[in-house]
Amino acid sequence: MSAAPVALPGDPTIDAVQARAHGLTDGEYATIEHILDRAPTFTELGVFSVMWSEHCSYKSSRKHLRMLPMKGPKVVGGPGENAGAIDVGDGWVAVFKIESHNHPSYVEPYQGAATGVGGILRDIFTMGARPIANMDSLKFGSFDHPRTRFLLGGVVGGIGGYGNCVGVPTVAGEVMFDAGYNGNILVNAFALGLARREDLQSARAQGAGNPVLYVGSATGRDGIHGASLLASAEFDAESESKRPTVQVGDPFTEKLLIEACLEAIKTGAIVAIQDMGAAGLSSSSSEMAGRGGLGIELDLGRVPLREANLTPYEILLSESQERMLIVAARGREAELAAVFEKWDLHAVVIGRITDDGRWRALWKGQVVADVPVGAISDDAPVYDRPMQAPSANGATAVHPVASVDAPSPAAALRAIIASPNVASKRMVFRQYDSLVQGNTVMGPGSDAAVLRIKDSRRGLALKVDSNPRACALDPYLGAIATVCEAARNVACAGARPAGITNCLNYGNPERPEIMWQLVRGIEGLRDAAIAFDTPVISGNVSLYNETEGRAIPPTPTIAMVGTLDDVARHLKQYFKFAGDAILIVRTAPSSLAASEYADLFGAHDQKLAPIDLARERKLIDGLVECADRRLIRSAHDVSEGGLAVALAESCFNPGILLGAEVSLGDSGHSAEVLFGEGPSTVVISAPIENVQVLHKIFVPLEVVAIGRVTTAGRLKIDTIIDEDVATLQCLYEEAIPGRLNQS
Amino acid sequence: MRVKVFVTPRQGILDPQGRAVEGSLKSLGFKGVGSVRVGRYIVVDIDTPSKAEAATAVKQMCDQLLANPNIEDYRFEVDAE
Amino acid sequence: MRVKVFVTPRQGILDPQGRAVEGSLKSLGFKGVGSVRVGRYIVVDIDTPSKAEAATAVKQMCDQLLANPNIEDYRFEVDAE
Amino acid sequence: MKWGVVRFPGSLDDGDALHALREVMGQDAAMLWHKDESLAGADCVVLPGGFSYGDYLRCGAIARFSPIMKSVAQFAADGGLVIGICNGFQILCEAHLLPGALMRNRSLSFICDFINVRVDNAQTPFTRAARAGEILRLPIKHGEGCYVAPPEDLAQMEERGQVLLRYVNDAGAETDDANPNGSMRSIAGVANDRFNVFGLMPHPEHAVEKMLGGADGLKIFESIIEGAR
Ligand SMILES: Nc1ncnc2c1ncn2[C@@H]1O[C@H](COP(=O)(O)OP(=O)(O)O)[C@@H](O)[C@H]1O
Ligand SMILES: [Mg+2]
Repeated sequence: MSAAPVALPGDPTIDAVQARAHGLTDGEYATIEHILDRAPTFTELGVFSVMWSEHCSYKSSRKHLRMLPMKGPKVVGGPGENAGAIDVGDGWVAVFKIESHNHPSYVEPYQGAATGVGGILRDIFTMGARPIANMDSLKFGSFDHPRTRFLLGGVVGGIGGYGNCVGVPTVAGEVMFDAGYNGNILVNAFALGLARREDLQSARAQGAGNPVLYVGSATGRDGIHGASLLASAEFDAESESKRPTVQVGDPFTEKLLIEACLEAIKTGAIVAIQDMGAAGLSSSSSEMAGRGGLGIELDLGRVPLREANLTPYEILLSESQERMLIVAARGREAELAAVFEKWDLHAVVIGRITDDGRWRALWKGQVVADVPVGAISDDAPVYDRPMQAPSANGATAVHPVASVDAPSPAAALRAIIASPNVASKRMVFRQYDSLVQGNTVMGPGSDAAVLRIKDSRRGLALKVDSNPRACALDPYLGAIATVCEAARNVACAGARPAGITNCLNYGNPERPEIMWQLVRGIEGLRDAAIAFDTPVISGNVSLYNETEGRAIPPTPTIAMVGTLDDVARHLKQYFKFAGDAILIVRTAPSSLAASEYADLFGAHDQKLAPIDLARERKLIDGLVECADRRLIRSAHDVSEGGLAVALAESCFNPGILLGAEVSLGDSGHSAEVLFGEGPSTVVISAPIENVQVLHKIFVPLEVVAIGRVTTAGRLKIDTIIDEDVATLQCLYEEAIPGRLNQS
Repeated sequence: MRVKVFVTPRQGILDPQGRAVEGSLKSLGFKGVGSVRVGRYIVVDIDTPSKAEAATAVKQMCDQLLANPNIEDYRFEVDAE
Repeated sequence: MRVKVFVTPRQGILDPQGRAVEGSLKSLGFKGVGSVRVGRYIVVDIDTPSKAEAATAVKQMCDQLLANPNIEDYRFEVDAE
Repeated sequence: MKWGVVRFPGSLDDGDALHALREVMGQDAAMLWHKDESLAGADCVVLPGGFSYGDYLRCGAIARFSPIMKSVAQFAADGGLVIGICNGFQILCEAHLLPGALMRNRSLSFICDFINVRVDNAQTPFTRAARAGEILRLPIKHGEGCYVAPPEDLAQMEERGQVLLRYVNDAGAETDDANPNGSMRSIAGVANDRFNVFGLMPHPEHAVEKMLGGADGLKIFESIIEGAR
């Protein structure tokens, strides 16, 4: 059958103007007319508009994402599916992905962040993997910006509210405050799941005649045009008015969905399964059919509705949460229905797979949409947008120059350790259940989180990082530095970096300098990922992060997952035994560029030093070997705040009060050495007798024995710093709560 | 004055809590139960000369703090006490 | 019928939410704010022949589910619709 | 002895309780489904942590009406051992199998952390493996763990020794700082007046393996096992 679809009573007339109102360019609209060889119906136009939106089609980034290394000996599944997977041994695969929910979280912080967590979790269990860990990467405006407190409270509340209630521990993350995000915060949510290799699910429809099942919450008007308008247009007063019905998350239903879907998968009656994320029913149905090179027919009248009188247009575009679409093996519907009923969920047959390659929607017996599947799922336009490096070596950030009277090292240390970007984020992660499921060997607080894999000796380490300051100075080197930090954090836990997922947060790609930032960022990610043999198995691109024409700093967020063959050999960042030697391992002398010190006190040095990826790789390999051979007792990566802060943090062992006595030599008293943040430095502690072999392991890197762990409970650096560890820890812990309480 | 504020999930916005209570009431065997909405009931004692002033104050309180304009509606009653 | 149920923290039982709201209202600069109590507002649509029957049903709902007798008081209004 | 761990919709730590009992302690433990009425011959029933029914309305208020709770109530009336952890504690209070109620934390925010509790009555089936006054380091993770009860009830509970666990500092003292959620009299765990039903906010099942941060939780389960011998 292919009667031209009918217009519905009340449908507006469709033309280029209407298309523009839907965010489609005249060129895109012409293409649609060409594909269909007629004007689309209002319903079809709606579907094209969301499916061809930046958010769903990646039309600005797709061409460039192809350069990322996505394959590798340990990669399973991967491109095409919802997320890739990494073989972590003993028949287990890890599925992980990170996704942005920036704009929704700015509009409605609690629900925006909560539904961000819900969405990424569905991406994981739709693959047949049980979600076992979450991470969150958060960027807010400057701490004193009037909206920051409200947004921080709402976002953290939402992430905890959802994650805690579905029973997935939030084990790591990051928080940064920077004026660059005053009008456009970033909320990137990461989830990781484990599956037996043979249980991995596909989102590729098969078998014409197979029924299509709808499971989960009923459909309401939630977030209609959320994807296309919110995530694909700059955020301004106008889009405020277009604000869709806010999506409200229902973590309880999500928990039922997780259990029911994983149980349903075990029956073997599921052919393909996909969550209804952005562009809801439209994307899930067309993508599953598209992957299978088949067609699909939906009877919208059968879709469970939350309110009466939704139109086909609304049903297809709704982004109501906690919904899944399943292609079942014909004749086994009842079997599946029974599983869902057990969990008080209802599986409803709303359509079937066809072999005619059409994506067709019926409403009251009439065809209201009928387009080639590929047209919406694959053939969205791909743009090669012009790019242009801004003048002045690409620096988009203006940093103050060195302040006239730089503070004493001790004063600088106290100031930096108490600045919100460096200080403890306990106030945040204390609100997250980091223990549920009983795998958390190391939760929030050390460089990376460490999870054990039950019924095996193996473990995973994970951390998410970003470095917008460095990316603002140089989007290419900044992206490399970010990957290096993520890898370092994981290696400091003793794990071998195994795979990457990334979220690329940038401004308006229609501006050549932003497009340039994006592409340079992807190139940096590519080069670093290749250097570490860490394929990029999944990711997400968030563009148009701008307010009133001001773009956020380029922010590629990198989540690294590493593996431990023996989780008992993991490392934490804390010194353990008085008398141990303290060493630093360095790939290059550190600089103040893009440092917290520069932000607080200014610095001349505003050019990132080049990064030698071979040496970075050596540092990672060395750390992993040290952990594996049990040669060192702690390892801590030097990041925000520099070496002095890293030394202090290494003293903050929750179990025992320790100190450090360090000598850096006269050359080591410069702000560069004490507070510089890049390139890579790691602080390790080890039994004296192991120091010699450590030097060998890290050749050709610079390894310097700088001191001893002491019982004194003081941090001493030559004669320039002599601070009480407990006092420093108090500054570190109280900074954020303190500043939040003083109103 | 005593002001009573009634905050309810906006029409069309998902109310998981209401749905849960609805389900529970039904399974408890209550007949004829239709939709259930769960909101907040906030009682504010405020010392103002006139009802009118109390009303203006409370409206501001609701817009700024007591209700979430994205997902909730509110109404209030001022009764002198 | 539409029944409105008002659940409030029992007098003497601490109401951290109420105190928090009270604090924020004051720090927002609202004058004359006294004590604030935060409770639940539950709207139940119920199909019963008479108001009286609705009332009996709702009383049971409150005793069994909607309120916790240890810490909460409730009252309700039935308005025909 | 046989253990039964009840799984409600929204239970989260059910699997962790089962893991602790079976894998770590080698016990004979089974998962029980909330829609069933059978307790499968369990000698001790565990109501696990989590967000049963999303904690909607009030924590535990809806789960309390699950079919299996009838059997649990009967089992308790017959003297059977019941332990409710976190959400399980809330369910037991809502079901009136334990006195008092659990309200929003004083801070109004969810708290996940390791804390100290002091064993104030070591003569019970749930604490006999511990010394009176012994301090256990256990994790808490809840948003509504503030224990409240009418003063007269409290007085009576204290008299009868129904308060088994209190939040304390490292020195074993009840202080405001050491009370994470504002619970009356720093109460972290209480038993009924027959001492066969016990509810606590901390998670002993999450403190049974050194590698995961401590093993003090074993004391609670060992007590129950000891009593059964
Ligand atoms: N939003 C968050 N959620 C969970 N954990 C967080 C969050 N922010 C920071 N943390 C934790 O606090 C510690 C310090 O974070 P961060 O400064 O980003 O570490 P690093 O500098 O090593 O990357 C880490 O253990 C991290 O996981
Ligand atoms: Mg680090």
